[in-house]
Amino acid sequence: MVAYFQNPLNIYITAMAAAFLLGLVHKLGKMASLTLFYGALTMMAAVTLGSALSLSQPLIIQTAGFIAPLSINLQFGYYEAFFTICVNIAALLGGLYLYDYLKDSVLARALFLMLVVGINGMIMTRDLFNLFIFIEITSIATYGLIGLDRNIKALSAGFKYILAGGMISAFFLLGTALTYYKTGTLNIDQIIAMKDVLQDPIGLTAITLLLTALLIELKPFPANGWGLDVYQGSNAGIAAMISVGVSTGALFALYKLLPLFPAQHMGIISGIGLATFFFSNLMGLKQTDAKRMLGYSSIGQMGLVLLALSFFHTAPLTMFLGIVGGLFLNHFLAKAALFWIAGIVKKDHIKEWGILSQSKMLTVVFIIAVFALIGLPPFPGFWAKWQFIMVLGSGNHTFIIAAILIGSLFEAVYLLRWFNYVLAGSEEKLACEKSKRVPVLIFGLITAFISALLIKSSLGPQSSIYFFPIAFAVILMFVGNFIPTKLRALFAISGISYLSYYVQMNVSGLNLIFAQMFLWGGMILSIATFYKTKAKPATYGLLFLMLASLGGLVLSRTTLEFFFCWEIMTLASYLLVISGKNAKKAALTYITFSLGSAAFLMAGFALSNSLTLMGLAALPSSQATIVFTLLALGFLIKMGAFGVHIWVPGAYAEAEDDISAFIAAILSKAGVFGLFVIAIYMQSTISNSTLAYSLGWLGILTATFGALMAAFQEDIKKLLAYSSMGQMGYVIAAVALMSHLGWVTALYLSINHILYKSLLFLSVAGVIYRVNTREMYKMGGLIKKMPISFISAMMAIIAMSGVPPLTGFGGKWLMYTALIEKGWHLQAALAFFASGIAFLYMYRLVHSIFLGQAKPEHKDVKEAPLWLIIPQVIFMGLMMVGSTLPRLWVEKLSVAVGEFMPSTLTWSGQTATTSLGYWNGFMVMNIVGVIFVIVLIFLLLTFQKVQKVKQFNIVFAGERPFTPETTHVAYNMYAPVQKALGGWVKPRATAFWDGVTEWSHTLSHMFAGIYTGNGQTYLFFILLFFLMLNFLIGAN
Amino acid sequence: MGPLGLKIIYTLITLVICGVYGLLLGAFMAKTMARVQGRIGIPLHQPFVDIIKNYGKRTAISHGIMFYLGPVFRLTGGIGTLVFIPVIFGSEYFSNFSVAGDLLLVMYFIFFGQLGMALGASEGGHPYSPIGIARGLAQMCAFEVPFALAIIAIAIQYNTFSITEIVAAQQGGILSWTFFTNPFAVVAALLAMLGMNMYPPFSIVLAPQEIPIGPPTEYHSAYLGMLQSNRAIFAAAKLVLFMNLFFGGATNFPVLVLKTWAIYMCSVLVGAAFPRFRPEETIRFFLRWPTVIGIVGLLFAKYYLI
Amino acid sequence: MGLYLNQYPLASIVLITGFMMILIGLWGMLTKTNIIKIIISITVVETGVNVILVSIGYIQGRTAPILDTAVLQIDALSRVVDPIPSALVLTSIVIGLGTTALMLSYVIKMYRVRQSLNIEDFGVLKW
Amino acid sequence: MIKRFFIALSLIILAGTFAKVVYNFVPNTELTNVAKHYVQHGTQELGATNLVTAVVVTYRGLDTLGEVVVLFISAAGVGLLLRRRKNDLVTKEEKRTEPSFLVQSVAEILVPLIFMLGAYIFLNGHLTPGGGFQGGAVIASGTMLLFLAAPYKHLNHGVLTALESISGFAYVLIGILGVTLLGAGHFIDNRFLPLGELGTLLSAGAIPIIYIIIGLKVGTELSVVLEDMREE
Repeated sequence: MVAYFQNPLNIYITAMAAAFLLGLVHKLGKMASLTLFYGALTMMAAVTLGSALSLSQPLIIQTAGFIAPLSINLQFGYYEAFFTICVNIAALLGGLYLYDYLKDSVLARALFLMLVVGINGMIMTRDLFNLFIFIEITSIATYGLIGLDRNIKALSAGFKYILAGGMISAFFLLGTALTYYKTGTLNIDQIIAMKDVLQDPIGLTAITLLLTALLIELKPFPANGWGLDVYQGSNAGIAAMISVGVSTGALFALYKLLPLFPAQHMGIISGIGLATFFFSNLMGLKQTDAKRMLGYSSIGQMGLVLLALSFFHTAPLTMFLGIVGGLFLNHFLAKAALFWIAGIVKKDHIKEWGILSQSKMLTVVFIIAVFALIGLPPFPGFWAKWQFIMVLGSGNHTFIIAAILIGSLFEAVYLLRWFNYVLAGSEEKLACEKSKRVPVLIFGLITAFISALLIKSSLGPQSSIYFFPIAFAVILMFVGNFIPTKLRALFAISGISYLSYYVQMNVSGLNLIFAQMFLWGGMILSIATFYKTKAKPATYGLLFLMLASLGGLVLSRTTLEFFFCWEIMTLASYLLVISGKNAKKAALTYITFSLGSAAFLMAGFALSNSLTLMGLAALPSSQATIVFTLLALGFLIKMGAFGVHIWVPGAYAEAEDDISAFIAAILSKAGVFGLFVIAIYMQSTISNSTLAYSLGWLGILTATFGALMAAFQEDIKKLLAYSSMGQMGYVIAAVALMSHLGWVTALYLSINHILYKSLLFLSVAGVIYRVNTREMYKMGGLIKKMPISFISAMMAIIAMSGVPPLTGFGGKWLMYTALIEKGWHLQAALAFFASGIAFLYMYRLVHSIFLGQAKPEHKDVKEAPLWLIIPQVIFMGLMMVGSTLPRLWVEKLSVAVGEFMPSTLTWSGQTATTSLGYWNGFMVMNIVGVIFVIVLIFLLLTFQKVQKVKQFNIVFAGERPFTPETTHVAYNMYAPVQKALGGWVKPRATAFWDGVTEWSHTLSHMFAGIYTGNGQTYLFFILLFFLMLNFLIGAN
Repeated sequence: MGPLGLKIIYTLITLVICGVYGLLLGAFMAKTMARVQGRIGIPLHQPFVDIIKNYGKRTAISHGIMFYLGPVFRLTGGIGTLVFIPVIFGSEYFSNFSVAGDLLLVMYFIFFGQLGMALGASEGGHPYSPIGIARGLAQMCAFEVPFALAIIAIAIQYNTFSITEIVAAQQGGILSWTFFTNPFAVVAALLAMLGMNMYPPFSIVLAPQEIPIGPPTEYHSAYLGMLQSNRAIFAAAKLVLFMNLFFGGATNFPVLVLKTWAIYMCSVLVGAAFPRFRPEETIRFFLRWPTVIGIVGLLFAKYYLI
Repeated sequence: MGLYLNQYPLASIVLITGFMMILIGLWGMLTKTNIIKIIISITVVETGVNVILVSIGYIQGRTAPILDTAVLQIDALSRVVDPIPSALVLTSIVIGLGTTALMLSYVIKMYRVRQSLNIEDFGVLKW
Repeated sequence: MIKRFFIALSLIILAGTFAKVVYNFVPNTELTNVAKHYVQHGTQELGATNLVTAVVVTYRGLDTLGEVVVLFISAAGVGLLLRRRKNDLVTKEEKRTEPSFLVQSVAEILVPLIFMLGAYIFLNGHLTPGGGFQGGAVIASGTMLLFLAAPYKHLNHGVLTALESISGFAYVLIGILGVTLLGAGHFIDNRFLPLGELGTLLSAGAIPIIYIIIGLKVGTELSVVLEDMREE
């Protein structure tokens, strides 16, 4: 009995016997034949697993009692095992999923079994003609199954498939005939051994024919219109089997025959794979039909796998499975799940997919699948893509890397746009049978499980540092439904505290400073989240995940660890942003730019050929320049630098109010950290380079335009968002200075930014919580209702503006000194201008919200909730200490930077001295304090009694305004400035990116136009595809 | 009475001198303007009378705590600015508390009073206040540009931000003043000063006809007294700063008076001769020629003076 | 090399015929709009391929690989043609039959839905 | 027109490729190594005089099993597409026309003969040209004639299905017998039965049995296909 499970041949025997018997057994009753059917599928999966587990060396299975070239043999090695396990498990679950569909038709069940036989055969057989037969079995079974839906869509799609299949089989058979003619054998191994014989016109034609046939099975661009129609037209369960099963068979068949292909022409295969990946995803952009979109994605993913295959078909097993297997597995798991979900939702247009959100379980699997396809960690695609891109980088395949990354971005855009529609929700009821739900769930779990394994195996000995926080976060997300909000918050905070303890134990210097920024800042801010009486179940898990990933960023030594954490951070923050009420559109922009940023990072790391961050230091300068540019672009996008800032306002504004604080105060520092990392390691190349100089200008421009745009916002959170952009601009410039003082400035500004942006966002969160609007002109006079919030906001703007005696001045002092010391004089002047403009929005913020005339409807507004006040008080306290005793912390920054370059900042007492000037923060604070108190006492003495008056009691030509609240001057406050400078801030960047979007959609539509829906056109493309391939191969 | 005590006393003396001087200058301005317009104008002691009257008023109303504190911030800002500037070159005691920080501190401390005042005035709830403040801020960011360029030009020229050292570098004859070594920067700075002083043509902030006296509309009695005191001290502080940066500083009070008076005349003369700009015109004005001149000054310092 | 038509006429003629059939079939597949004609064209192509397969197995002047009284085991090696292509053709024909049957069933159903046999009427899915 | 032009152009290019093949084609003068083995040892090893049969049934037996599967799933596909289902609307009754007397009487004579010929072909597959597929096809042509003669008579689906089902299963079973009796690597080996005397009907091990099964399966399957198509 054990032997049964260890012989792969039994997969065929079981399936065929069952399929043949079905007709007879069906006479005994439906139950009997269903049992036979599912029993057979189970046994097949079991045999595959059993055979794979007992595999000690590749197994050759002879038939008919003769050795290979005489008879047909099968092979079951590690590669075959991997792919057959996938296929047979998918078949079992796919069969279960199709229960409804198959239960009424015994013929359909037989077809399904034979389909699986066909795929297994395509994978295992080592005989060329036998391969042809298995291809035919697979195709014919698929034609039959598609025909089960007898509507016009399925019929016309199926017919186009048959036409294409007819052409494919003619090509393949002709190829087989010519191969036999040249080699005198049909055994693939022998043919490969004799492949030199095939290097003549007939042989090459034979190879071309065979490859065309197999490639067409993989639906390459542009000869794939029929494939798209099949995905769209056929039943979702069948489409899933085609996408993950039939394609697998074709892929493996191709893999087997690839050695025949002249090695010097392997680039053709790569090119086909790449073009397919790129164009499918481009065309997917314009797609609105869910299944066709999945079709585009399927085709694209297989293109990527094909590309990887062309590179790694001769690679050792681990590498092959790591890259080709990983990419395949990713596609396999995600695409099956998505097609199945599509079958449950039963909506063609993605706009109607809101209905899915009624099932949490399905939505979660949907998210997992989408993220896996996009290539976010920890899903299998991430690791495979990383390795792949790294290998491409070491081979300097810049063009391929670019195409892959851009294509992936397209895919991400259309998948996430779809996700947005899912989140939109719907009134309609979602009907879902258990038989359909279970396979989806199992695939979700398998994906999660494999991802967990991959974290463990890919990150090496350090993996538990990354694994446990993720596990903790996931658990926190899932228990979210069952335990109260406050308890979850408590768990999250204790998790963060432990993490902060752990991280701080393990890092030092600059990394320690960043760790403290991320984790302490995060911890204090987390207190604020208590103010919500009810948070979404996943919020705290994601929050923890985001902070943990930032901690991981600080800990990471290798580029992979860094990138992993970076992507986890992107993922967590995206989900946090999108949980805002109207955040869907903004979140899409945010994630698109974030993924763009990640793409730059990936390209940068790939071209650096370095596995460790430390290795970046060893790059020759020409390479370092390119690598630095790419990486810096990645970080700049995340910091919202000028030109790539358009995601900033949306993401900040539309996230939930307490989350915005995290994004602005903490998350934006990730970019700073990244910039620091590369600046440190590539210091020697970058110092005094044009690159640093340009970066400096970019920073200053970011500061200027950020400030200017902030001044014109009516939306309070958008104002703060642009303000953050502007402030990050200074930091960019400061890092770009590449001097001791510059870096101290950057750190100082970052820490200060955490302090005042936290204050502002929390204060504003309280205000929004109380008045339920973000439009500033709808507020006013809230100082009397929310005094602490006002003080917090006021202190924040003083600290932000740089007015002494609070912390802001130190930053300005350091910055101007550093800029001038470096000789960046014009930049310094522009920075002056920028910080002048900053006053505009800062005044506007405080005035419009807290001062001026109050609105009658706000007369009962109370102070912000205590939970929001507590962190504000903490931050205010920190700010006061930091302002009074700057040496306490600035010296630490100076020392940390001093590790990399000689210090130019000296201290005597509380006086800091540079080559240009000096500053004694302690003294300034005291002098100002004393003068303030004296003047105040004078005023108090002058007035014995001050009469408090009502709000509207103002000097207004002796009259009281009719509707006093309208006298609150807040709307379009800086009209004159807009008149004078508005031209500077026309939304050019937005227009540019809109243009990019528009153009890619137009292109998408244009290319998709080749899919006319006419089967003959598709056939013609197949013919042209062959001619092209023939031309390319024959060209030499 | 340690050195600190002595320093405080000298600082107080400075304050009184500058306060009186500032008030006199204000009166002088008013009188000049009146004469230009064919009126007799106020007597020179009028501001003193006003300020005493305002302080003497007993009744006061308050719109709230920030309203109350606004003038306090304002006066603190004015006094503080003066305190951080070394007034008399070479005098240990009249250098006040300039050891606390350099030119950048002074430049940024100027905003302290303005910001506090703006917030206080806003709480008054009068619509003219925010309108005035908005205009003031807009104007400020415009004139900051040539001013900043001039300051940076100085920093390049003297390679320091320390005011004392800047003055020291200008000793040794009239030709070593910045005014003569880098006239472009000085012109830019003087143009910026016109905006700073808010006399015509840059008086839209206070615009008596449209938004009677602008931001301080709601302030009265002792509040107004404090604002007036500040105006005097602050005006003096700015003039001293300009003198120090561009005109070689002063080694004693007569020289100080002479030089600052001369600087002040620029504003007065221009103010008497020109009509008012609208806010957007102001912005455009400062971002054009003064900025160009400032950039020339900066480049001149960068490539010629060093 | 050159054409071997003179020396070995039969195999080459059959081979050329096979290729011609493929081309003719393809022309039909790509230009005829009537679905039935397209299916016929496909079978022409398939037949062409089979013909080629046969021609490859053929050796001039030999006979079928059946070892009975006509061909004895001893001289079989020089008397019979290659049995493998024959076996392959057999299989290929059966597969062609299956595909054609399925195609025709599709056509029957498609005709029921649209009352048309023009392939251009079945482009419901596109782009 | 432009479309046709491009199609013609690409076919001409394709013809060029083919021409290259033809130009380089040297007809075989020798058997390939594998074929040599079959010719030299086929009869001894498998006991079949028809070497094509030896190749089809045993040497490349897996192909043939696949072929049977192909036919099976084609028939299933046809059935799936054409057979009425529960919720299908019964369209219309066409008016009946009886076939001519000539057809009816010829059919009466010919059908049994055709069936017999079919059986003969698959029974002698290992000795003479022919075999299971050919025999099955001949049987199906008999069925076709039957349909022409009696268009409104329905075949018994149940019996056909059972026959088809059993023969398919039997084929797999015989394949397994090879493994169980002769050991691993002997799937679809005909030699678990004695090879018998070369050239007689009961020789060549299990080949006749396999061909009987195939013949039955193909015959029934094709008949079912015809039936399905006729009913539609």
